[in-house]
Amino acid sequence: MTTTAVEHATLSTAQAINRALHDAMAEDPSVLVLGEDVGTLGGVFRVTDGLTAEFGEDRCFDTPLAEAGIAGFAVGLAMNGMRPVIEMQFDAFAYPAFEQVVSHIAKMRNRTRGRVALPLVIRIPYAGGIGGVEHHCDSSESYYAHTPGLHVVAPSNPADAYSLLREAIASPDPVVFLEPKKLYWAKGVVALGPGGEPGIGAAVVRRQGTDATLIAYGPTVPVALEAAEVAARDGRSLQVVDLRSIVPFDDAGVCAAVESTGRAVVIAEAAGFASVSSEIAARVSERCFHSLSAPVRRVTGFDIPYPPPKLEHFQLPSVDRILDAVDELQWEDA
Amino acid sequence: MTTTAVEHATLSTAQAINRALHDAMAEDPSVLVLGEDVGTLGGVFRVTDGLTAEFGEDRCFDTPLAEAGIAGFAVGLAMNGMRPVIEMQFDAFAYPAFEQVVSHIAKMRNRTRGRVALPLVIRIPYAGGIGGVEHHCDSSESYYAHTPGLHVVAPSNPADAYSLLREAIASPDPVVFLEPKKLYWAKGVVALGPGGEPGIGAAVVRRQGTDATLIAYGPTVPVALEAAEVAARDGRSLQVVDLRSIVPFDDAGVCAAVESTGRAVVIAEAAGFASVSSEIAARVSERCFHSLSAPVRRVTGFDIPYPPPKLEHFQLPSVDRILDAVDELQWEDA
Amino acid sequence: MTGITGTTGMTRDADRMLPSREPVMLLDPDGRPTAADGDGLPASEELLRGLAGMIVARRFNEQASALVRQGRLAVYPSSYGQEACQVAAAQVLTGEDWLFPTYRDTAAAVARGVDPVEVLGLLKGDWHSGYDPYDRHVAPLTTPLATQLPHAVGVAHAARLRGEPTVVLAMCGDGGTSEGDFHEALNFAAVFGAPVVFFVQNNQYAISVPLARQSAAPSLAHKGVGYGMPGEHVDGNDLAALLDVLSGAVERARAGAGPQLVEGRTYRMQAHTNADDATRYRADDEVAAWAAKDPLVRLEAYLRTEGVLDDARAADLTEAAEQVARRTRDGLNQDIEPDPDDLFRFVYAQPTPQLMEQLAVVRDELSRDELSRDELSRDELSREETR
Amino acid sequence: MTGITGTTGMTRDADRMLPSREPVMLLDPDGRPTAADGDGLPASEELLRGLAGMIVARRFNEQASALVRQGRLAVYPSSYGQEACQVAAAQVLTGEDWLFPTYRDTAAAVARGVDPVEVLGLLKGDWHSGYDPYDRHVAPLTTPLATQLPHAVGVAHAARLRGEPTVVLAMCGDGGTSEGDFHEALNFAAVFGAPVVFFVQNNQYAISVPLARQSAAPSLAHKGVGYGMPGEHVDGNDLAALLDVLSGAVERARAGAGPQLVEGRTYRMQAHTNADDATRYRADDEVAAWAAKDPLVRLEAYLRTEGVLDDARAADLTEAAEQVARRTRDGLNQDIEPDPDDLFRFVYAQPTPQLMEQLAVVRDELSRDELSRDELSRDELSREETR
Ligand SMILES: Cc1ncc(C[n+]2csc(CCOP(=O)(O)OP(=O)(O)O)c2C)c(N)n1
Ligand SMILES: Cc1ncc(C[n+]2csc(CCOP(=O)(O)OP(=O)(O)O)c2C)c(N)n1
Ligand SMILES: [Mg+2]
Ligand SMILES: [Mg+2]
Repeated sequence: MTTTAVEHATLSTAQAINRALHDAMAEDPSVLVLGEDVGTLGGVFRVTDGLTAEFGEDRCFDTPLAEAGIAGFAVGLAMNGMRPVIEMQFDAFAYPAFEQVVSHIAKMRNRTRGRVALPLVIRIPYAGGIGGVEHHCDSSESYYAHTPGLHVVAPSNPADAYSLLREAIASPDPVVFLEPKKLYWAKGVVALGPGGEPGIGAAVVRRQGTDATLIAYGPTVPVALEAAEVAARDGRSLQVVDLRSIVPFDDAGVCAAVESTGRAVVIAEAAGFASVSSEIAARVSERCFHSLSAPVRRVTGFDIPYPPPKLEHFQLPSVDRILDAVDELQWEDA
Repeated sequence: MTTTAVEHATLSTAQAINRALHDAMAEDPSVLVLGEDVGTLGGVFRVTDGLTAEFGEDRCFDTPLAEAGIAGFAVGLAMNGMRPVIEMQFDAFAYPAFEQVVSHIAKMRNRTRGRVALPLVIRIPYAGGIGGVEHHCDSSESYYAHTPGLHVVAPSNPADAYSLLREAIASPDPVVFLEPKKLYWAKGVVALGPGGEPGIGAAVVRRQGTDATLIAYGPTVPVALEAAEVAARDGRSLQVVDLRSIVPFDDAGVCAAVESTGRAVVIAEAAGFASVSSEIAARVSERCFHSLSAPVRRVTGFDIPYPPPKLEHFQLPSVDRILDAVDELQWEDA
Repeated sequence: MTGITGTTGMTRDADRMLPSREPVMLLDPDGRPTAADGDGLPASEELLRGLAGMIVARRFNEQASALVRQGRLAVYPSSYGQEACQVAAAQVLTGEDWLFPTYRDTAAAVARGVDPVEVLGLLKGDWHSGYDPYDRHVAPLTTPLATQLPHAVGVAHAARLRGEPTVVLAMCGDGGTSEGDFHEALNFAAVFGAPVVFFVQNNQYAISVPLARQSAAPSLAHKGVGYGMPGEHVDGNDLAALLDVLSGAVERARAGAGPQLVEGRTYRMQAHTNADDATRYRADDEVAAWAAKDPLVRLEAYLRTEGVLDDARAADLTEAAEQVARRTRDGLNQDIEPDPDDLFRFVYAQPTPQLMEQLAVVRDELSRDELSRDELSRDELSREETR
Repeated sequence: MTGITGTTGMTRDADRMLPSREPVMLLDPDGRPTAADGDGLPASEELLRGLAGMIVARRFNEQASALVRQGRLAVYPSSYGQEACQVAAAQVLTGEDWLFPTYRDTAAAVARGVDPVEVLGLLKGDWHSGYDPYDRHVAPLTTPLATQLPHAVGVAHAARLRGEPTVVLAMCGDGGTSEGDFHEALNFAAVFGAPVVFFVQNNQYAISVPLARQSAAPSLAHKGVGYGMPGEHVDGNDLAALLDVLSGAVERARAGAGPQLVEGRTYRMQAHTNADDATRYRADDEVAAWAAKDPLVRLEAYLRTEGVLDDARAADLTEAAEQVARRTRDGLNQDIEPDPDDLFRFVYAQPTPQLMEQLAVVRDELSRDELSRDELSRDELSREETR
């Protein structure tokens, strides 16, 4: 269904997601929302607020407290005509569902030669920066991105949150939808209706720049933009690419961006080792080899468990740390 | 305990692991071996054969069929004075334990500021090449290597299997010990007693070479060696580095090797995206940037679920595919 | 709480959820009705249908094991001795119902009409799953134990949301009951009142691990009450009892009474798979004792006594089973040339750009192989030279 | 099967594993013994000790909530109203025994002697766990629900292997019983006969989700029989009954009779945490009805009637609790300068070369900050300019 006159609204990320769920449920009766506390309470972040009231208990409902059960139950719902959108309450509480996600959700279509599709969305409030205690701040995208059969998406603003989630729900394939918790309250103008923004798989250049390319996704996009702003005052022109979708990956878009500047810094909150940021650095290093004037740098979380609230600022990629990495891009050779 | 006169034996990898378990149990009564079918049966690969008979049911025993339970139970054993060695029967059957591994085993020492150490080993028969059906051939190392707090080790021969496992059992930290299934029957000379080989964290150059460096670990080491052998006949001299330990990573050893040749190919069975091979490629690209005459290439599994037996040869890094990658290392510029 | 997801909460009566003192048995090992009046025994036609199915299942088990020995199948986990459970699981369902088998339940899938060649696809190695699950409403056979149980609950719940009368029968082994997924599935089913019959084939072993190392419960059927669902146990080698108890559970589920747990006490007569050596962990006389309780022998004896079965009819059934065996053999003896494009075709509805690149690598390799068809490949060359 | 890991298998009697018809209650909400002869009531000194503990626990809950309002604690999940469960869990154990609390059971840890400031470490945000678990044999408080239960079984089994008389009491919420880890832990404990008492505080809610959406079982105590362990339920606001049932379970476990499941029926009187708004999902009159069953009121009434407690004694107990509150307040009001080196210090026994490099990055940043102490950092600069 295509809407001609696009309606716009100013919403927070949390509200944009709520609205996307609402609009998808209104359009398609097979869309179901389920998880822990998503019903009456409307979710611990109020992302599902009002859905039970509007669509009834059969469409948006609480489950028992068991994440593998939720994921496995959603597999069955999806096998039998539904489009479930499940919520894992926090990043680290999705781990009990890991086997269901890796061994079934990711593999069902392939296993059955395309006969059984699983159109389901796994919503995960993820990453840090909100002073959360242990297990509430994990950046778990690499586990999913490494698992063939999943799409992995991370919006960095309300408009993408709405648009990418609409597309994820409409997708015939399972999508891990990562919601940066610290951006839940950030506001923006959102084009309502499907297709208001570029689709899953397309990276977007958020800021033009000529000296170096910052590659970010989800929660690190605003930090990258801030770093570019500060650098501009120092006379350095930084380009910012927002991946939006980790799988599929926009090789063409990212390479074009990096080739235009010849330098790149990858920015992610997750521990760096064997991660999505490793992949980006490896791809860019391989594919843009002859355009690169300096090694690709990574500004990522350290290879440590996510720190307690009073120490988390050391773990999060900061403007300073990004600018330090930019400084190291061998400008003396330029 | 250091043995002066080192005894040697010719053993298969499976036998070497069995011997390492045996010797560790004989030396330290707190070493326990547990898992599914590890007791009376001696494991589906006979790796624990004879341990119950020799050390009794309290030392080597079968558990109920529940991998999260096994891992969680081992946490408690390790908290209370034991050194459990647990077996996950196959790679993909470790996923139910993922939460216990990621949220507790990896984090307990850090959580408690070093007060609670978890000296435990998770043995996982892993990777493909044995014609196994779905869920029996996964290369799951990237999930663990991305998780701070775990050591991740993969031997490529019987001597390392023995030595690294002895060290893993003696380690004060949890070690994920990945046993390449297809190498279980490969034989080699094993130095018995602890410390017969370089320790966890040290990569080893398995073959000297001057033109390019092949970086491999676990099941791809023999393939890399075979490729180097074939290339030698074509007049190309390939160096082969065996990582042995993925975490910690031997940056110094790997960089020295790559810098000596100026070209590198990373070889791993796992799907390439956001994986250990991405990390190696990214690190080498960044750290050896000015020594590199060509982009680092990766020969890895495709980003697909592990194929059924009749198609698995397409997924596994082969001599031909490695040599194709070597051919692409821009020799025209040399 | 309103909506169909509502439950009655904590008011249920525990007593009606506990199993009978002893497993339900309607025909004793010699085929004699346990109740003098034959009370509870299904109609003769039902039993004859069941016997026909068991003869097929037995023959199918034998054929598949033979195909392993001939190298046509990589591995086969046989349900030899468990044929009553295999057949009953299929027989109590209507066409619209769903069956969720374990990796061992190939014979149950065949009993439900899945093509015997396609059902062996996983074990032949051509592809992970050989049949279309929607065709006969049989979920794919996969190996991660107990993981199919929450799927079964989801399928049942979806049907109920649409007001369809579907019942789902979900199978699981004694070993599988130890997994967290078993727990979560039964709990979801009970909380949502989903029409699922959980059917545990307790064949006494999980590979080498005996039941006593799997559970200390009085019976596996005693697990039902902890979820608020009735649990019952049955002699798993007595097809009559299985049909009676399972069809009762199916009809109650269909009527909206929620899920039920049924334990069939049976025995894995052969090794775990052909790769296993059962003599390492169990005694011959234990096996012999169970051989005396064979499910086919007992039902055949009863039906002969009743005059429902005679030699001619028995020969027909054997011939029908032979046809299934022939079809299995013929199909398995055919080699399908695997298409490497398939590796990339089904990962997503649309392959990602990354997969298209990777497919191109394989196609390029193959086209180069094609070119050098008459030459030796580098790989072979190396082997040649080292000979 | 030999060895201490052996079990008696499937011979146990289901009847003795089923809970009483109604939750055990020894003192009614007004503090009157339910049995005319006071049968089963613990000794007065035990009860007085328990009351003292509950007064501390109540005061500690109030103090911690106040510290959240004052911004000294990020968040506090209060056990207000559950003090009988909190105190009983600690009181039935010896020093060598182990307590495995949930994230809500800070008051139980305090009752076991853990420093109240250290116990709040997780919630203050200085570090993940503030106390030494070996000090009082209290496992770290962590948030992943039910995951601590298999650890508890492992600790118990290790002790038993060494012939130590340790018993482990492992706590869990009603919500936590739905997790697979709950199932696997109870099953391991039963199969290995491990000396663990599983104590479920059924406070009727998991955040907003009511018990009926968590389980359809007649009671959570009915889950015991499915593992082959006795299950019992108790009025969770009756300290006398809790001490009686829990200490019985502990002593049976110590004597080698294996694990037991105990459900305490109580109520979470306050919101899930201060961040939660309980009025969104439950009615005031439900809360009011439970307020009338307060565990402190009932025990104090009984002890006064018995003449064990008088005003002077009561004032002493209040003063003792006040001291704990003061210590808590003072400790929480102290700011510890976090040391970034700690981030790298405890990940492994020896930091990897990679961690040493990363530590160097942080140290370098800090030393440059130090150098530019009087200047504005680039970060601050940017903020200055955009103001
Ligand atoms: C999650 C998981 N863990 C381990 C295995 C390996 N495995 C395959 S069959 C089996 C035993 C299964 O026993 P049971 O559930 O009783 O079924 P049965 O084989 O007796 O039919 C095991 C441990 C598996 N397939 N899945
Ligand atoms: C594995 C896991 N999933 C989800 C959560 C989020 N969460 C925190 S508390 C809670 C409810 C817990 O309920 P219950 O077990 O009854 O304990 P109570 O809060 O009532 O003490 C939830 C869902 C979690 N901490 N861990
Ligand atoms: Mg079995
Ligand atoms: Mg609760």
